[in-house]
Amino acid sequence: MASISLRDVVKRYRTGKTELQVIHSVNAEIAHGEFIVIVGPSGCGKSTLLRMVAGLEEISSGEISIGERVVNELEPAERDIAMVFQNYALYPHMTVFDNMAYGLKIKKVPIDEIKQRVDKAAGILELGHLLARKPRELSGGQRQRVAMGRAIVRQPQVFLFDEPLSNLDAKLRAQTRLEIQKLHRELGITSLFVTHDQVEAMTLAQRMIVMNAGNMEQFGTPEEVYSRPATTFVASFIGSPPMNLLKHAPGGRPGSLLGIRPEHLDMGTSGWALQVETVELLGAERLVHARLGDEQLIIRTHEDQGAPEIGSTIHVLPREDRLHWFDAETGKRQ
Amino acid sequence: MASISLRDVVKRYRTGKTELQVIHSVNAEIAHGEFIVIVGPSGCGKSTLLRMVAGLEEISSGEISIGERVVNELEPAERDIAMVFQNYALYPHMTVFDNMAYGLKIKKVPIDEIKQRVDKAAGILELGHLLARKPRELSGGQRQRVAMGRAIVRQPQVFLFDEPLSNLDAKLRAQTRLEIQKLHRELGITSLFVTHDQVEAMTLAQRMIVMNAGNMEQFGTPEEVYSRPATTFVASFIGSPPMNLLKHAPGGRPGSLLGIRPEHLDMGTSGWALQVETVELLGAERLVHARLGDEQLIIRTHEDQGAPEIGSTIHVLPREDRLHWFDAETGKRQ
Amino acid sequence: QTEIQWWHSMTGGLNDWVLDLANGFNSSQTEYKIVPTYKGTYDETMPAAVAAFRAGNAPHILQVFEVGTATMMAAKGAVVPVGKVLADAGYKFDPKAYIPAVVGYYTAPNGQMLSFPFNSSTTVFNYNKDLFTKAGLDPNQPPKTWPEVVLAAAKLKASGVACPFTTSWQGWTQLESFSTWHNTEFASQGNGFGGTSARLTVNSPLHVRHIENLSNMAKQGLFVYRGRGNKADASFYSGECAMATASSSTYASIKKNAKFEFGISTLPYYPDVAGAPQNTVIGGASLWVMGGKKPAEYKGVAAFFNYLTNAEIQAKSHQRTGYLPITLASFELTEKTGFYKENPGTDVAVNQMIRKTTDKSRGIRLGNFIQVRAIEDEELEQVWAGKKSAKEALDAIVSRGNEQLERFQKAN
Amino acid sequence: MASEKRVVFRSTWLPWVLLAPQVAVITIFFFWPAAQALLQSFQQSDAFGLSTEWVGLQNFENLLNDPSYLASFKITAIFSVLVASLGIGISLLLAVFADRVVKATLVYRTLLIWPYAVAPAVAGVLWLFMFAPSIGIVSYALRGLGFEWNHLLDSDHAMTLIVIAAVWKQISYNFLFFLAGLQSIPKSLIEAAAIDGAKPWRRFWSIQFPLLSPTTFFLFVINVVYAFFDTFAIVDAATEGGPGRDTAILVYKVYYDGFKALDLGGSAAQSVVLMVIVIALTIIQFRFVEKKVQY
Amino acid sequence: MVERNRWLRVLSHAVLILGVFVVAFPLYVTFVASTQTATEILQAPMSLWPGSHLIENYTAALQGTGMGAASNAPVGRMMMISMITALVIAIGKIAISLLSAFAIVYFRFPFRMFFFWAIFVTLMLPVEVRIGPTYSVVASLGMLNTYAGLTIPLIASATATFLFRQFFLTVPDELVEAARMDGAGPMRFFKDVLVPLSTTSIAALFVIQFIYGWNQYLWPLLVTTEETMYPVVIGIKRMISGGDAATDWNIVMATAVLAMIPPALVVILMQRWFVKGLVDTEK
Ligand SMILES: Nc1ncnc2c1ncn2[C@@H]1O[C@H](COP(=O)(O)OP(=O)(O)OP(=O)(O)O)[C@@H](O)[C@H]1O
Ligand SMILES: Nc1ncnc2c1ncn2[C@@H]1O[C@H](COP(=O)(O)OP(=O)(O)OP(=O)(O)O)[C@@H](O)[C@H]1O
Ligand SMILES: O=P(O)(O)OC[C@H](O)CO
Ligand SMILES: [Mg+2]
Ligand SMILES: [Mg+2]
Repeated sequence: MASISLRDVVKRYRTGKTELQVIHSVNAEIAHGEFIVIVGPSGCGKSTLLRMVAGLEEISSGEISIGERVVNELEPAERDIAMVFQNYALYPHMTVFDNMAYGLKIKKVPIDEIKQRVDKAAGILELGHLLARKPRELSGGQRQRVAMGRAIVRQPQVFLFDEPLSNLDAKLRAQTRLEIQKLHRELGITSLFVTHDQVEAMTLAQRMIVMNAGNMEQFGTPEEVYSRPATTFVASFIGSPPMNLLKHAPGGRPGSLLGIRPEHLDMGTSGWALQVETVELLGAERLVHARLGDEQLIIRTHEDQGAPEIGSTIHVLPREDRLHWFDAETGKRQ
Repeated sequence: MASISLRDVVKRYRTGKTELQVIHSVNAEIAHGEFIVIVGPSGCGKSTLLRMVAGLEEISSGEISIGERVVNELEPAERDIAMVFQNYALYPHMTVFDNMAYGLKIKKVPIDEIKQRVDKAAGILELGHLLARKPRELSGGQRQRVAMGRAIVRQPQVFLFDEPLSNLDAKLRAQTRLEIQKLHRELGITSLFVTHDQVEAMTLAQRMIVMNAGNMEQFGTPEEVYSRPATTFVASFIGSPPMNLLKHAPGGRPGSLLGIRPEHLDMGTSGWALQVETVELLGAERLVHARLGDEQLIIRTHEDQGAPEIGSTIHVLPREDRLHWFDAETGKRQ
Repeated sequence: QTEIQWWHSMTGGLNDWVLDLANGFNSSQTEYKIVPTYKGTYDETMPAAVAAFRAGNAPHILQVFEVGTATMMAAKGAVVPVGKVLADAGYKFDPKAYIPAVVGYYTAPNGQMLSFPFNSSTTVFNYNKDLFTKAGLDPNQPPKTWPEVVLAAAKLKASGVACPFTTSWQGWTQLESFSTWHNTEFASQGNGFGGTSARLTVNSPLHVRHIENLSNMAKQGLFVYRGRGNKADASFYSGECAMATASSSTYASIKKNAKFEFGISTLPYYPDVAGAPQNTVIGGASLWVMGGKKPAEYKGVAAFFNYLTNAEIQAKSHQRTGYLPITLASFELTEKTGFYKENPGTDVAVNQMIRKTTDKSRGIRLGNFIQVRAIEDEELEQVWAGKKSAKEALDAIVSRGNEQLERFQKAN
Repeated sequence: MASEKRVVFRSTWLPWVLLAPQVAVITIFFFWPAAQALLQSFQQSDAFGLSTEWVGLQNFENLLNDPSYLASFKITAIFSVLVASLGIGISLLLAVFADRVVKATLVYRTLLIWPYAVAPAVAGVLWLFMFAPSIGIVSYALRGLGFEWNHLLDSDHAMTLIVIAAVWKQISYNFLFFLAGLQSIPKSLIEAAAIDGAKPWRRFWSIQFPLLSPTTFFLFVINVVYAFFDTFAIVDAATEGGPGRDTAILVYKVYYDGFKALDLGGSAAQSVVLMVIVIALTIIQFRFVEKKVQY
Repeated sequence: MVERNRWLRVLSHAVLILGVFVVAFPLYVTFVASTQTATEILQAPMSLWPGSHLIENYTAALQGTGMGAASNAPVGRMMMISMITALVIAIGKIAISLLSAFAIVYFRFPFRMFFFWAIFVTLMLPVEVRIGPTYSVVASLGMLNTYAGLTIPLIASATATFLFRQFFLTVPDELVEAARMDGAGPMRFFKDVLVPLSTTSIAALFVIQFIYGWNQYLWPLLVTTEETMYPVVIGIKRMISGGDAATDWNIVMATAVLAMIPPALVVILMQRWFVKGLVDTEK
């Protein structure tokens, strides 16, 4: 277990003569045992940031420490970390046991202890009966568990996860999410978890880093991020369907954007008058896509409330305490 | 435009000496211009059913008609259908234009008309500026649109879709769903759409076929399927999180299962007493995983309601009008 | 115009020579056209022709090295005796006009000439006069006997020559020609002239003595082995080796490549052997006429051969290539023009061959001779490498070679 | 990847038409002649095929009784193993380092690929030329270093010479395959191993090398076949099987006996033996490749 | 790269440079020898600096006027024969293999696997092993001294068939289905989809087969009985160790360099596709 601190971390790629900065001065202090999720759209630099922590990419400037040590110059093996890759990166020619034991063998851990640690991890992950198989003989979910097992047996100070669930189907993903949570509760190892899926981020994170185009847009608990998004980017990225952002809302301020989440618009008989465009039923709830002037809005209602007719006019009332104001220029919260 | 009818459709695969029946006597009448979604878990036979309609698999017994014609013996090209594949199956070496035009070229449609039809389809799908590109130069969403375009230009009587959205990310998937709906409204072509994603099924379907292990479990509108699931399979497959199915619910009947959806359990001060196990925040709502005796339950609450503490006891009241009863043996609705 | 195919193995300047002959003939008349084709080395041309024959596509004329002679002779249905071709076309064939050792080799017991001697060579002794002078040897007194060769080699070595003596065609020069030169049988049945029941006799005490002698030279660095076939020739051209036994046909190349004065002398011999020196053995190749062709074509072949026997053309060929003159007339013509005086050593080959032959020196004509030659190479290499004694190697040559001879006897 | 297509076209005649050219060529130019060779192996005939005699297994018996033929097996085995293992080893080494070099890979690859274009017949000549005792540049240099090079009489030198020539000719081919194989190993596996604490040397042996094993095996078979058959031109040009018969590999002997010495029956019998070896090798490789395909 | 070890990078370059040196040295010697006179080459040690007879030697080689070259078939002519032969062999092999792989992968018919095996076995039956009978067949078909004789017997290809089969198996089934929906029949699919998709494999095979065709030696030696049909490899061999003439190494080496240029160009210019083809089809 260890804390992690990122201080003015910058990453530039040099391709030929041009230089591309993909991480812009990221600062973050992560405490012992925290579970941090890094979330953001594709290409925003999540993996790059994680790989700098892992030591797989050089740090262009700034400093990363794990525990008390500045690790900038350390080899990945010396950082005392373990990583779970998106495609699992299991060694295809080794059995599940050997995959998990490989790192320990290299460290020259006595074979008895290796056995015992692998068995324990396999027990936690319910892999006991699969130890003699090769990765190609496993299902996607099982492979994912082996990748986690490989990380666990190392008993590292830090866990790094790079979108480890994205190759699983929806059901398995939900289930594995719970397992990861349980695991973290049990082992309490500081973890960095990268995903571009906000649902994943919200459910897993103790605190989350929202990234966009190489910048850290917000760093906070899921509740904070959800209820007080720091920028319009965060506002529209977190929450599904996303927050409605209106330029010309009734009662809007010039130079500002008004944000209101779909579930904070209550249909009624008074309030803003909207034209209904389409209606989607999602099990227990309905999404009403509607138009206010030339702006598009989504309203989330409960299935009980009945579906408005397409083309009809409805009235919605925004909850006053749930309005968000952003600077129209910078996108910053006001 | 045409109706489709499936009469006692059966599919058996012969591998070596063993015979495997993967579709068990499916019957369905699909009207002109309907949008039908076939949904079910992996391996249940959705693709097989669709491919029999397409003419890509032989029909073992039974009859399929499109319009007035029995098509059992017709080649795919003669059935006047178009299909969108899961991996799009675009010809990688042809430009977008050529991909869309290929079928017409083979039919020896005059080049002027081909141009015009492709341009029109490209217009609808906003592909106009991409016509000269090769598929590898397109994003996932664009490829998907090309695959749709290839189907549209054919002006077929029937559209078949085999999980066309599963390779897209969540955001794009939602957006493309809307586009498909719009398209269907505009063109009004009878469509069969296969997916294993129930959200997709619910949002798109006018009527849906729920399949399980080669059997058609239910055929009805999304509302019907959601509010009156015909079997426990449908009950647990449709809706996320799934319906709670309890053997020993307070007030339960012997030999029956009681079904209640997570959103129809209201937290309060009286009712069933549950132990809270974990709580997940999903933006606007919370999922509370709790235990009733030795049965696991999920309750869905609004974020406003505050999070119950893990380990504490809460009380929930099931809504009486939302209880479902199933035969414990057959799983059929009672 | 009737085309006549001629497959040969002549490269370099010799190829030019072949072309000149063909062109000369072609422009001397209009009825026939000789088309010469290079088909690879001797041992590639013959199999190619054999395969072609089996497929019904043999050329009219085929150049076969002396080693293949017995095989060709045995193939009665495959070849037409040259004597017959000439006679049928009305040309007179007079054996007396030819150099005996040459024509004798290609003549059947009944006196009919089987193939046409074309480029006959024999073994000679080349030496580097400059190195001789440097070593304090008289450049005009080349060693005549093997003991003298050893002495000269020792002196050359002492003067810093890395390769005092080498040989090309080791089997041909050190066993075959060596045998006839010493009037000693190489194989029974008159070296195979008497029939296919001939067996090797190269493990005689004289042979053992010679190979032992060479083996000792090799051990002392006086004889340096430079490879099979004519590979060693290059070492002489380059001035690296001071003395070499080689084919007389090296003359043209030495003249072209050598940056030093060189001399040609007779093959060394052992003076204590009765009857030595006798005559050396023939090498090079002759032209065979293949069977199954049209009469008109044979006429053309005969006309071409007749053209080749012309004394002037013969003489020119001889002078140009270092191959032997085939008719006595051409030899005399060459002598008359003073060529031998101007080019000392060029007459050595003729002088070695022109003598009257004995039953033991007429030549060597054995079946499966190609394999026998290969066996000679393989076994002698073992001696030079010090892996076998001379006696062991020669015994092995006899026993392994005889197996080949038996097999040939059986098949024919 | 499946080894069968799920989707196939239906036609009773088209596949035959499609196969016809290939099948015609192999029947006329492979199987018919191979059958002839088989027939010849039971016959003895003179060079010109004028008299042919049925001898049954005589030719095979002769082979078995010929110590030099048996020796040739041993020589072939040594030669093939040397060529295959050195050829594979050296090109693997080069490929591993070329894989590490990010820049200039193209330059190295271009320079290393070049011998592939040289005909074996010419390759033998080139190396002979460089090692020729009198004019060879390499033998001269070796002499300068106090090493007396003599492949004409020293069997080990001769073997070394043909092995060098054969390996040299094959390095490019192996190199390309290895480089391609290395580049198709997912980078994340290497990274995972690095995080697991493996240093480059260890990573190579425990991750890259095992994952290359299909390529290595494939190349091993190809190289053995190459050493078995395609090298006769090299041997012919460089040593002619000498000194003695110490470099006379099987195919050289087939070629020599059948083509130069005109012993058709004996050569055909050797061909048959070689064909059997070939078919065995084919089966082994086929099995392996099929297995790998399902990987 | 995963680690930032500087000396490892230096070592990499060192090993590669050494490798390049060893691999390229014979070719350099060949080139140097082709710029000297025959006599200069014979003077051991030969100079390792290019001599001054480059143009002279190459002209001699090209025109066939050098002492070493055997006369009336100059290298230029032989190169053309080689070029035509190699092209026909490469293209022919690719064409018939594409067709047979297509048949084997995309159809079901009796003896399918038998034919596949039959083709596969030929992979390792080199000409040397059955040269006599093969020659007889060619001769009785009257194909001696023709391009047909030089090429057709070598045109069957197990390697290519196998490679194409492997590649076809990786082509997604959905593409066939899409084509069928579009109304394309088997040959239309073959022509419009399969062949265009196979271009990298085709390119890789073209390199391998072109070189195979170009480097043929024994077969042309047998089936050509006229010098006008000799390919260049024979031209080189014919200059060496024949008869009694000394080898003119300078001309031999010049010819060797000339003979190497076309295949080397093919390899080098197509190497990108070559490597890609090898990776894509996984051998
Ligand atoms: N080696 C490289 N050279 C140049 N640019 C690179 C390199 N690696 C990544 N990038 C760029 O850096 C940016 C961040 O990449 P990164 O992989 O960190 O994104 P990500 O957030 O993980 O995206 P995803 O969700 O798609 O995995 C991207 O724009 C990418 O194109
Ligand atoms: N060619 C075949 N031979 C034998 N069985 C087959 C074949 N094709 C499919 N099946 C079996 O038929 C069943 C139905 O397959 P199908 O592809 O229709 O499922 P699906 O519902 O489309 O599943 P998914 O969501 O995974 O695509 C599966 O159990 C499958 O294993
Ligand atoms: O080099 P040649 O032409 O004199 O021939 C040599 C003899 O054939 C050796 O057997
Ligand atoms: Mg990433
Ligand atoms: Mg499916």
